Amino acid sequence: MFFLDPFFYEILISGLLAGVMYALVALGFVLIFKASGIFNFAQGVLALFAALTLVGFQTGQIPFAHLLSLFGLHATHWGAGFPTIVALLFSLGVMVLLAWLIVQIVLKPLVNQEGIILFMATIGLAYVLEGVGDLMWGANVKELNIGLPEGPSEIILDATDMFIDKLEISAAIVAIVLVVSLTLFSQYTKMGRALRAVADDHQAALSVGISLETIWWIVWSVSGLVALVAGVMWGAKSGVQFSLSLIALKALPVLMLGGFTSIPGAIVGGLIIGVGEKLFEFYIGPLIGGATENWFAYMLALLFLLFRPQGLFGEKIIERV
Amino acid sequence: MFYREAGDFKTSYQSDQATFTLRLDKILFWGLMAIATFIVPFFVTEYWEKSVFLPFFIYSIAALGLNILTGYCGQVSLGTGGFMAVGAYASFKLMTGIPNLDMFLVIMIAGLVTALVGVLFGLPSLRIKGFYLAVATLASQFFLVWLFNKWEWSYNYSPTGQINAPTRDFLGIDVTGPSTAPWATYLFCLGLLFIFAWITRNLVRGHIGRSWMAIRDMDIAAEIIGVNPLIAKLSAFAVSSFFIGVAGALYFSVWLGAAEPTEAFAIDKSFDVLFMIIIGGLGSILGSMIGAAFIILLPIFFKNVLVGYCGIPTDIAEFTQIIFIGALIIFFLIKEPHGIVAYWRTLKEKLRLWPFPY
Amino acid sequence: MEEKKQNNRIMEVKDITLRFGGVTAIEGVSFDILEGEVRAIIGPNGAGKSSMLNVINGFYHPQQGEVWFNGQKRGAMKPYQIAYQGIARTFQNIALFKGMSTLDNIMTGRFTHMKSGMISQVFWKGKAEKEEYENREAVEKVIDFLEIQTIRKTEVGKLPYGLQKRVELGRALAAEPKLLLLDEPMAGMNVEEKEDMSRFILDVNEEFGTTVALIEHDMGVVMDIADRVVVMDYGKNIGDGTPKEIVSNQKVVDAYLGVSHD
Amino acid sequence: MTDNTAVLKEYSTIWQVLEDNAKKYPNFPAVREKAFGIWQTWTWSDYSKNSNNLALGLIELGMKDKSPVAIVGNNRQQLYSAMFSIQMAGGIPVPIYQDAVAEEMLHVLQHSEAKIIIAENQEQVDKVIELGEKLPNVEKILFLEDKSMRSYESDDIIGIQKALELGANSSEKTLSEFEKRKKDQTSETTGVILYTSGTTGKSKGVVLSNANILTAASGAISFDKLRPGMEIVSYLPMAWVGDFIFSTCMAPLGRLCINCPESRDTLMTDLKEIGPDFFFGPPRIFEGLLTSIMIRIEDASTIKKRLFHYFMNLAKKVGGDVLEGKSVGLFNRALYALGDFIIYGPLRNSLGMSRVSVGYTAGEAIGPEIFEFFRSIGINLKQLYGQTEAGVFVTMQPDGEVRSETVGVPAPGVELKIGENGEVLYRSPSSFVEYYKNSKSTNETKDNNGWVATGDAGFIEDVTGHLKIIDRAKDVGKLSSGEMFAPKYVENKLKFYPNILEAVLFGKGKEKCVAFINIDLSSVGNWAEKENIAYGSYQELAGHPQVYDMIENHINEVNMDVSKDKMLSGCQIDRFLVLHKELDPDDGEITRTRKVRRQFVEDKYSDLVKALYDGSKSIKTETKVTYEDGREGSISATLEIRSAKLVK
Repeated sequence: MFFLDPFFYEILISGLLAGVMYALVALGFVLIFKASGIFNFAQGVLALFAALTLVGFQTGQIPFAHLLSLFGLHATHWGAGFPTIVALLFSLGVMVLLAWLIVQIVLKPLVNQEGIILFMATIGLAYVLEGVGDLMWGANVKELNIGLPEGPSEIILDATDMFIDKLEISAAIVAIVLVVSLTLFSQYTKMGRALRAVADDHQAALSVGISLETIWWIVWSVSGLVALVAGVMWGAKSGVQFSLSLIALKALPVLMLGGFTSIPGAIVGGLIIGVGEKLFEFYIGPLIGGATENWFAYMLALLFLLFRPQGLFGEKIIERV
Repeated sequence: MFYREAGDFKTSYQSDQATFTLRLDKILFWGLMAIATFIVPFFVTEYWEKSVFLPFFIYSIAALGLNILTGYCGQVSLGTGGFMAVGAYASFKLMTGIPNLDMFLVIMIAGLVTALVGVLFGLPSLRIKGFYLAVATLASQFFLVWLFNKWEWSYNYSPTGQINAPTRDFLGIDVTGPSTAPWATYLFCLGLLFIFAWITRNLVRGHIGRSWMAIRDMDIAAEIIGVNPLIAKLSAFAVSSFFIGVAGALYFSVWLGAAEPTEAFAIDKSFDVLFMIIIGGLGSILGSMIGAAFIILLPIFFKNVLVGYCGIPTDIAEFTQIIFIGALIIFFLIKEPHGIVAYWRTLKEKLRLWPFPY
Repeated sequence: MEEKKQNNRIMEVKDITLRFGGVTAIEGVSFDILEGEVRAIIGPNGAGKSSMLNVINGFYHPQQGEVWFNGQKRGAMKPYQIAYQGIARTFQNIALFKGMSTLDNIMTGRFTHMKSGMISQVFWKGKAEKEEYENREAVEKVIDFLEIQTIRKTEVGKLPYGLQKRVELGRALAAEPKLLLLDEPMAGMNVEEKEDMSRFILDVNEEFGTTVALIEHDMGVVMDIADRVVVMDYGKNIGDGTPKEIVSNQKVVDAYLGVSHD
Repeated sequence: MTDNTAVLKEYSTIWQVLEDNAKKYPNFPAVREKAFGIWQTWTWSDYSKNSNNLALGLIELGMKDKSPVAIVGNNRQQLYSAMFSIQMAGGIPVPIYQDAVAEEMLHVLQHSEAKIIIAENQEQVDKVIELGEKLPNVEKILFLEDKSMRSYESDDIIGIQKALELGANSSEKTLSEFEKRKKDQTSETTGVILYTSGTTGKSKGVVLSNANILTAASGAISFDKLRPGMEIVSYLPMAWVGDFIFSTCMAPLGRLCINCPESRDTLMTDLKEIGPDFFFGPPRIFEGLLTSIMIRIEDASTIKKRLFHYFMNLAKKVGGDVLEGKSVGLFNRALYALGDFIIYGPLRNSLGMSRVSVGYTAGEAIGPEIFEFFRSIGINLKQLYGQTEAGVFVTMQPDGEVRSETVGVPAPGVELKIGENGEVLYRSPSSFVEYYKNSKSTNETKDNNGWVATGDAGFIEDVTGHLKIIDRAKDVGKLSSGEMFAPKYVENKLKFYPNILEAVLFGKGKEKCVAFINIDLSSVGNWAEKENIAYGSYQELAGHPQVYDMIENHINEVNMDVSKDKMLSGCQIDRFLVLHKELDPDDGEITRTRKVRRQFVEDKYSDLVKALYDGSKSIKTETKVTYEDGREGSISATLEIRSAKLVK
């Protein structure tokens, strides 16, 4: 029986840990979607951009160095980098600034447009951010180390004979902390409630006394923070490179599964996908050539949608005529 | 300014609903076609063929296909790359499996196969809408690319995993393989583009096209008029995939000659084609072609001007290009959701009214 | 008008109950529509009038009750199948195809009359082409009837409200329906536009013999154009009869003059 | 000059021309009508078939030989066809102005005793029904458009389709009766009775015989060398002699194709679509076109405006000469060709006049600037002088001899002379038979030798032989000083200003001249918008001091101009006011063809005229008006009176 298989638990756990990360990225989507009705396709690139910025600050890279060299400035680095914690704060600052720019340049002119138009606009945004990130910090693969423990966790290895990376555990812990605090924030603070109200009714939100722009800025900043954390975690695991932006695509099926408007849905969906794709790859993958992680999540979500279009936790759509 | 419409009156619905209702437009179009058919082939070089004309014709067909689905029927798809792969692999299997088959038939059958796959992946569109569907189509993109990577039968068990196009002909003239003449492939693809643009026009001017647009604009109202959403959406998926499959087949067999799924049919292709129709013009035949020309010519322009002329390093030029395209998408969505073709229409309207402003 | 009374029932709803979750929108409503009459459904906001139309044209499936059309009991049908049976409608909030011209909108209304296949469409030969021009002729008659020739090729999104309403009526008319459902055809119109619309509705009824069922708030209009009236309140049928009978019905008067429950 | 009576050897009635065309050119387009989105086209054979069927139908319905049948409606294929049908069936068509109110219609119907009325639509039928009792003669009404007519239908009110069916299945008896009636007709048979709009009194029925019509049409065709296949847009009232001659007579005789616009609102679009070869328009149409051109170009971008004005200046200099084929120098010719591509061509196109080879204006004097404008951009616009009694044409301008001050040389077959009192007289084979049932008027107008008095004063230029018209003969009078008073002459000069729609001059037997001015709402309104002048109503705008200033300037200029002519210098305007309402045919102030009813206006506004002469600075007045829906009301206003500069 498979549950006697020790690998099963190892895969289950690593699936769950990965799932937490998916949930984290998905949460960024849900926040923006709930507050502005925008399906932010650029979320992954946002994470890449955040990670690039962090590495840049850490290593004391000069932004746009490559571009500046055209004008005869050949320096690539400042004298020294910033300490990790400072770099983190600076990066967060950049993300907040970026959020403001996005709201002003992209979202404000598109207010009241159909969702699908906004969606396509975020695809455009993803391209811009990718180009700007590359131009600022260079396109080469960078290592990211913020001092989190690495290597197999000896305690678990000793106790259960399972091989689980410490980095994954700490990533999961950070993600869980963030997920919990965001959930609390959006459920129990006045601001959080205001944010949720916006999605339902722009007028109602305005009557709370916060301008729509501010609300958007806040959510985009928060999702910038989520992107930063996600970028750091993934970056630490596999280096900061373009493929990082694709993790966002992984979060999409999570959303379809969990529903675009549900925070618990994002979490549960993330875990299901995390575990599901690992198990599928382990048990079925070898039979059909492997590397099924690329599409498994999508196919699962797709099949699921056929039977429950609103997702696991989404509200039932009643079409008014 | 150039238009002289007085006396250009219509005495039948046939002429009132013709493709070119203005005499000058008609003359212009057929003039251009004559030049493209009878003069350009004598001068076309391999560089122009491979870098400009073939990509333009082939992407135009793909953009027409996506425009049918997205621009006319309102269903956003991000699976174009995957469907192009289906067309490409279907044509590969046909070319290697039935060596005597005429290339035109190969292309058409490849289109049919893709249409079937498209209908299959279009099924979720009945339950989900908007970006839910867009995301769902990503599934086809990833799944199909993975499939052609792993399914050895699809690439005839080639050890490299690559597919190569053998030499095949259209009515006795080689159009694939290493020994083709530029004018042959040029004319072959031009002809196909003409046919597909004409088919698109025929479809969108009749009741099937109107049922697509009705679903796009107001699906509930469409239903009470008698439009079956299942048939409307699936037919759009089928036709769209047919076009994209044809484009994929040409892309691999006539243009590139060789392909490998993770590179040639990656998700960027889906975005490229989507950008073509956004920038060119959603729901417009001319827009599809303008968009294709734009996205094809832009890198050439960047390469020649920024790299060749200004001496900017290739990577910086590439990044600038990415930013430019992204910014352009945002610009068009904000300023002119109907794309370049809307500017063209405005210009034409101005010329018609010249010298008056209204 | 008298002769209409002897006409067949074109539509009959029997004991319809419709619930959304816990909310009951319609409760045990029955009434009939006679062939060739103008039938009005009136009632305060939220009385379930629009839901009733949605039941008739198949958007909502009632939990209980029967719908009879042309003397036959109707099974579970999709709205588009019902369109083929000869029921057309307009909406309270205009539901035109915004990206299409007036002509194309009304041409789309002919959908049930167009049957050419995909192949014929692709090559625009034979049936597809012939059918297109034949239907254009029918559509032009509608355009002429509604006096909207000058906006024939204008995108409907750019038209003023009153004209959009007219185009929507045109789209429904183009289907040559046996039963035409109009959901507040005069909402938001000025007096002149209302007069025009009333005239069109009466003309449709008289010249094409189309049966009309409409929801309307303006009692004046209802009195003028309706042959018989159903009054609904809180999802129930509280009165049914000629306009004269209705205005003297105490229950109806109470519902209208009593506290409105918007 | 060709002999325009030669046509009578070939045909004796106008419907024979139609039948001949149907036989010789059955598949050529004859008449189009914009309906259901496209130009529905009838060939000559369709046209003839329809006319024959309707003729038979009319006989079936009891139409008597030689009886008048009324036709009322907009320009429609069926109505044109009905003209022929009535003639074929031995009757006399009596077209009626379609915008006539019921009372105006009453006179014509009573006077002509028409028993059958062919009406376009419900609107017209309603008018006839409204008259009800007063028309005991009317037996049948045929209508063209079914819309809203369902409840009207009876044995006496029937759709034209039914009449056509009756005709198609007519009995042997009817057929032989039809043949007999056709055979009985000669060129002396009455072809039509046209009721003049009449500036004074009740309108008179002008009887034109087939010979009149055929000679007039044949003369005009040869005069301007019209070719078969040319297109005309028929948009002027069918009851007007011009449209009758152009669309019903010249069209079959010259095998021109006539085109009926969809409605009045779509006229400009329809005109543009057709792009006619031959175009007739009264001066107000051209004024309207020019005003709309100027207004639209004002809103254009600077570059376009500059281009426009640059090339318009060039056109002013050389355009007329280019049109007449005179030499203007190679440079100017090249420049004009460029202008033709950039400005003139597009202008002509936007007016729908790209293909116009002959354009005519008549009815009123046209402003020289307007006239020259259209000629300078390459439209061969000419003037003609005519009247109903003449079968339109009295004089016409030949190509190459076009000037705005004169109205041309005698039309083919016309003899011209000036009477003792300065009145213009003519004689021609096309001049009318008589006024219907009104021998008194006939004798007043036409003498025993066939000379017809036009009622207009004018003279023939010595060198060129061109006729020049001054004014209505009876309006030309004397001031108390004995100087000549020609109001129309001055009014026309005023009306050439786009801001002035109408002007009425008084002064007969008085010491000085005074004037009423009507502003042109579209032009002045546009100007007001540019100047940021707010106004709530026509009345408010008309009374605005700045508007008064502007009008005063115009009047001063006209005074200057008038003073140059010794004979007429007494006609300068001393004092004027701007009327608070537009002169309106519904109020009887002007005719349907927009001619001022001078006496009526003078009586109606006698208080204003008095105030103009007694030196008061302003006057309070109350005026009765008729609204579009027929209701009556009154408006009151206080009008300012101003003095203009007189030139000694």
